[in-house]
Amino acid sequence: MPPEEILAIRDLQAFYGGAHVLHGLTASIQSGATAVLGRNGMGKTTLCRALMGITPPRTQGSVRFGEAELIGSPPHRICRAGIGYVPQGRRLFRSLTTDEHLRMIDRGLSKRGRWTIDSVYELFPALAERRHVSGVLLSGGEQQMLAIGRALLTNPRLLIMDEPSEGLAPTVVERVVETCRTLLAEGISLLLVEQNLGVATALADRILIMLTGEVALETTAEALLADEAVQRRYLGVERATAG
Amino acid sequence: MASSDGQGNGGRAGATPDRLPAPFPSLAARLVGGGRTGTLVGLALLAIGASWVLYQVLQNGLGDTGNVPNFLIITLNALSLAGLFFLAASGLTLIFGLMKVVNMAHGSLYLLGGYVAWALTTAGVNWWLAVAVATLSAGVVGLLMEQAFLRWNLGQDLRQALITIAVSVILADQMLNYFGGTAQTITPPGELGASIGLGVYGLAYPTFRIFVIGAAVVVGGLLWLWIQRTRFGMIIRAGIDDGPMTSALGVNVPVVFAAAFFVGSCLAGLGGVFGGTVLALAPGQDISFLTSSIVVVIIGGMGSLGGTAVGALLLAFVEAYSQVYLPSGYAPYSMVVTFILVAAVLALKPTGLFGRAS
Amino acid sequence: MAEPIIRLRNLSKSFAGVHAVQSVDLEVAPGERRAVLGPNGAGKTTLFNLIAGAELPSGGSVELFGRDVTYLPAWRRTRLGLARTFQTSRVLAGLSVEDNLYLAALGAVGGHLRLVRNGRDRELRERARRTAERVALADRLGAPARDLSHGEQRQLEVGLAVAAEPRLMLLDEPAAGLSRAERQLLTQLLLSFERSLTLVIIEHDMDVALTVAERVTIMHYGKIVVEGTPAEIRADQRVHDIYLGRTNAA
Amino acid sequence: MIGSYLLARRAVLVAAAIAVALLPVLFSTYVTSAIALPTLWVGLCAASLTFLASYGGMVSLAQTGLFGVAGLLTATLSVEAGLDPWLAALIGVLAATGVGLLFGALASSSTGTYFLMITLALAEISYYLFSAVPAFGLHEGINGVFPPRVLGDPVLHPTTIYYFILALCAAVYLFLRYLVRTPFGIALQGVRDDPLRMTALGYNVRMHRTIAFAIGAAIAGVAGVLSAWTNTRISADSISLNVTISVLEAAVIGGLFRLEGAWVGAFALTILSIYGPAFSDRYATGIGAIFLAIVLLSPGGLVGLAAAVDGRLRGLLASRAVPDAMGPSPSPPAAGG
Repeated sequence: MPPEEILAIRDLQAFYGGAHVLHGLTASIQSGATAVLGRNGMGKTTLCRALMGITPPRTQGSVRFGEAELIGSPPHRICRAGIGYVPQGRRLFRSLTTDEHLRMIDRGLSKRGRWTIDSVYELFPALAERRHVSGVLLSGGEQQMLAIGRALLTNPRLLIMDEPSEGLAPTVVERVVETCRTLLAEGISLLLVEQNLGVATALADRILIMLTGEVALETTAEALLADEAVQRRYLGVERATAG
Repeated sequence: MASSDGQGNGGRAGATPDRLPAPFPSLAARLVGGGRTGTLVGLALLAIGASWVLYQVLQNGLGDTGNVPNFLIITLNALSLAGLFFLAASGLTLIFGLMKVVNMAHGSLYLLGGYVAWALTTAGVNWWLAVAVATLSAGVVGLLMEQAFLRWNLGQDLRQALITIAVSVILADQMLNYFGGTAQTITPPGELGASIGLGVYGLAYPTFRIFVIGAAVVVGGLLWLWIQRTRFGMIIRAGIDDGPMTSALGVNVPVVFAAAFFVGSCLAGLGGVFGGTVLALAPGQDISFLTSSIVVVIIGGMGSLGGTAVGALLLAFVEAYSQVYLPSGYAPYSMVVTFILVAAVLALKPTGLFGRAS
Repeated sequence: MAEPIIRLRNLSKSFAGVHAVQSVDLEVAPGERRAVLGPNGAGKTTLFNLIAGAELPSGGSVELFGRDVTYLPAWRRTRLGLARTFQTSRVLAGLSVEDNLYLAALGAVGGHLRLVRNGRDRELRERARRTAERVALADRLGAPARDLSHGEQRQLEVGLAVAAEPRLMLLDEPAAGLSRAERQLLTQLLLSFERSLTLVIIEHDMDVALTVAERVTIMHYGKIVVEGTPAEIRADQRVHDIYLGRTNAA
Repeated sequence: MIGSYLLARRAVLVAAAIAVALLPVLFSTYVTSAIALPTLWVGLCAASLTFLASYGGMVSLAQTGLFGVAGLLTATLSVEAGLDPWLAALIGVLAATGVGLLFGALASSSTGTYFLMITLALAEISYYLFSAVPAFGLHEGINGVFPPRVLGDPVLHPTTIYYFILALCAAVYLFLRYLVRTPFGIALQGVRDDPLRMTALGYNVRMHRTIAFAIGAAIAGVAGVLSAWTNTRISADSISLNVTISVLEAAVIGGLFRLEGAWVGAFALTILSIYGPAFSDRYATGIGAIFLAIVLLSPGGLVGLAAAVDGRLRGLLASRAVPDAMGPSPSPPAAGG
């Protein structure tokens, strides 16, 4: 399947009160996998929230997802338009069990595509065993599976994942990467926001690097892996300007 | 909100959460060390009160001439009062838990429900039908208020409280107009209007008050099932935990808010029907029940159904027992005991017994 | 070595089962410039909250200026000579810039309940105006803080710490949301502090952090992983791995 | 254009000031005792709420409870115990301040609507306590609570007491205006804006809020004494929640964020409740509707509205004046406007 543009971000501005966090970010996200890399505080999570319609931040500019304009739409419309969200820190509901996290998803959404409660449990058998456990008592890896699972139940065409590897042990990160590969093979596009260079380059060939609210560099996984200086400058403990 | 929420994003998406009560442990909580010691102090206060009541009850023996028969009646009175408090307060706490709105018109909806049922039964409508219509009309008025005024002011909690106060002023005056200033009582249906033998000490007790206790238990149980077992209940709990994330999963949160506001208002109306049957309907009852509901949730903790039940029981028992069992001559000071109850909770656990810091 | 300004012993904090800070031992010497770095969720802000008294620790102890302050309320620690800034600007929105800085100066010296103005207030106002000059807000003295731009609010946020004339200053991401020019101004300000002041800074902008700091502490998953000079830190493979996400073992 | 507007504006203000200063001379005894006196003491009680709300961020519904403590004690002590009215009043106000300290200590860890709820609960508990305890005699009310003889009869000869209360209101107003510029007052505004930041700056936030609450209680207590004196009686109705809501209405209608709004709102409310019934039995609905409209449309209340209209008018007139701006520049805004 040849890549096509799935998300067209044009001059996206985001503000928290008076703080201007995204400074006219423009990017074209193709179907398949794209990774956004950058250090903390560069606006990556703000980008996810802005795309998902969550306020704050306040946003301006344009984000087109197929026919739909996302800026100005509330999150539930954006979700219904076909975008799934796996937030940073998982954000499970502390009053809901594993099973309830899945059952609360609207039937209309879970019936519109391939993903059903059963198929999510098939994908993550570990969750099925713990279906009556409160979501917040799951292990870190299980929590991540649940966060992915409930997003899948909305049957998205594009999945926005904000630091899915954060706080997970290496073997678990490996499983998350495998899961993402499965989803890509199913035809779901991924927008992966990461600090983990390994995860990002393992999944995505197209890489965007963010620096203070803008895309500072568009590159490929291969090129980034080959250039240690760029890695340190944008991602590591190194000054970005003085060199 | 989750601590991971938008961390480290420049600007204001901070990791420093806005938790006012937590960083400022109350003086009393610090004196007794809060936590477990606070619980012990609370339990000790309760134990002292309970032993005093027991002593009063048992000092003249268990016989017919002793204090036990009276005690049983007072206890049933306390239970039916707790039932009323619970019915009135559960709607308030549901609305607050989800929307962070303190509905100061809650007492007006209570009174409205009562008056509608009174008007209907007086006109000869079947009592059960009148209950249903009264409950729904309180719900509809609450929903209209939410849609007309509150929806636009989400997050401005003080403004919302003032709006609901204004609405309660208007409703109170309109009810005075339509239903007059004299106290009215709803006549219970024939099957509930009599008294029922208790089978001990030859005591009888109004059937309707027993019915109120039962109704509170049933309504509480249904609410619990609704919140714990249905998809809508799951969405409500999710919305309380993390509204934006719930929305990002395709849930139209404003619609959920409206539905919850409707249900909460219905509960106020239902409470009014029972209150109007057991007690009376009169101008001022709106404020009185608003205050009771608020005291219940201050004690039990905002947004917790179990806390509301415990708060209703504590308040009703303290009110009923202190009027009878305070040393002779001190009965008029029974409100002091209520004050001590509220003050102790505020000093030891400002968020209420089962409340959690947001 | 002189008595450390900050000494943390086996300090821990957990929220609902999440160990935000785990068994941290840390010493900061008088006059030091220390940066605390690490990825998101490393526990840096929680560490600040524990030092400043905004949170009570689950275990361990906090000593400031040679005194155990583990259970001392935040406002008392300020009176000992501690000042902090917040990651999100917390300026007093309804008060003027001058009043903001005046309150910061007054807070550190006491007399908060005074119902008369006296000579001391003149000194404190003078100090407030001097501080405003240092943080480039001298021409905004009368403006309510809510009317300031984001950058100016960040300057005022730092000013609130400066005006208290503390012995120890904790800065939590002071450069967050600032433009490049504003970041340079901030760096200059931080470099201008006298040595009687000890500085601990959390900052993701390496241009700011590595210019100011003499020693760097790297946190990861609530623990201190490495401590050293900026050059040592840059050369440390573990740090490189953490920042590129190559080690995830908690 | 703008010059004549400013002149007219100043004329209105001066006329209002003269009307207030010479009210007993210019108007009938009825106007003085039935409109002016209630306006002054309701305004004073509302001012205690406005002070707490605008400078302390605490919207309290306990003000009438505290008002009741002072009014009741004064009435009981002077009527039943035959105490000198001044001494009775002093004890009443001190008691209200003490209860205010207690209430403030209990409520000061909460903010926003939770604070509103807690103060409502405390006020209602005090109300029921006062109504139930026979010693307070609230059930039938305490009659014959006359002010000190030197102030005269509040109904038949209200001139002296009018000036006394007017002076008291002016003193409280000036005191509060002064207070908010003292170290205590500025810090209180800091606490209003961000308690956590103030803690980090070295302030004991709870104590600050508690003391401010006690100051508000003292002012409400004075209003309570004045209410008992001017009505020559106090009863359960004087301290019920209806009165609490009236005071809140006065504060909000006048403008919850400006001290002078308290008296403006009290005046509007007094006029509405005296002349409203002549137009409609449902004047309370009208007051509720005005209250609702103010909350929804003009959070600054009447005073805020007037200031906005004034600003708009001046802007409009000034921009019209631009063509002949060669002449003398418009005079600066009237002092005290």
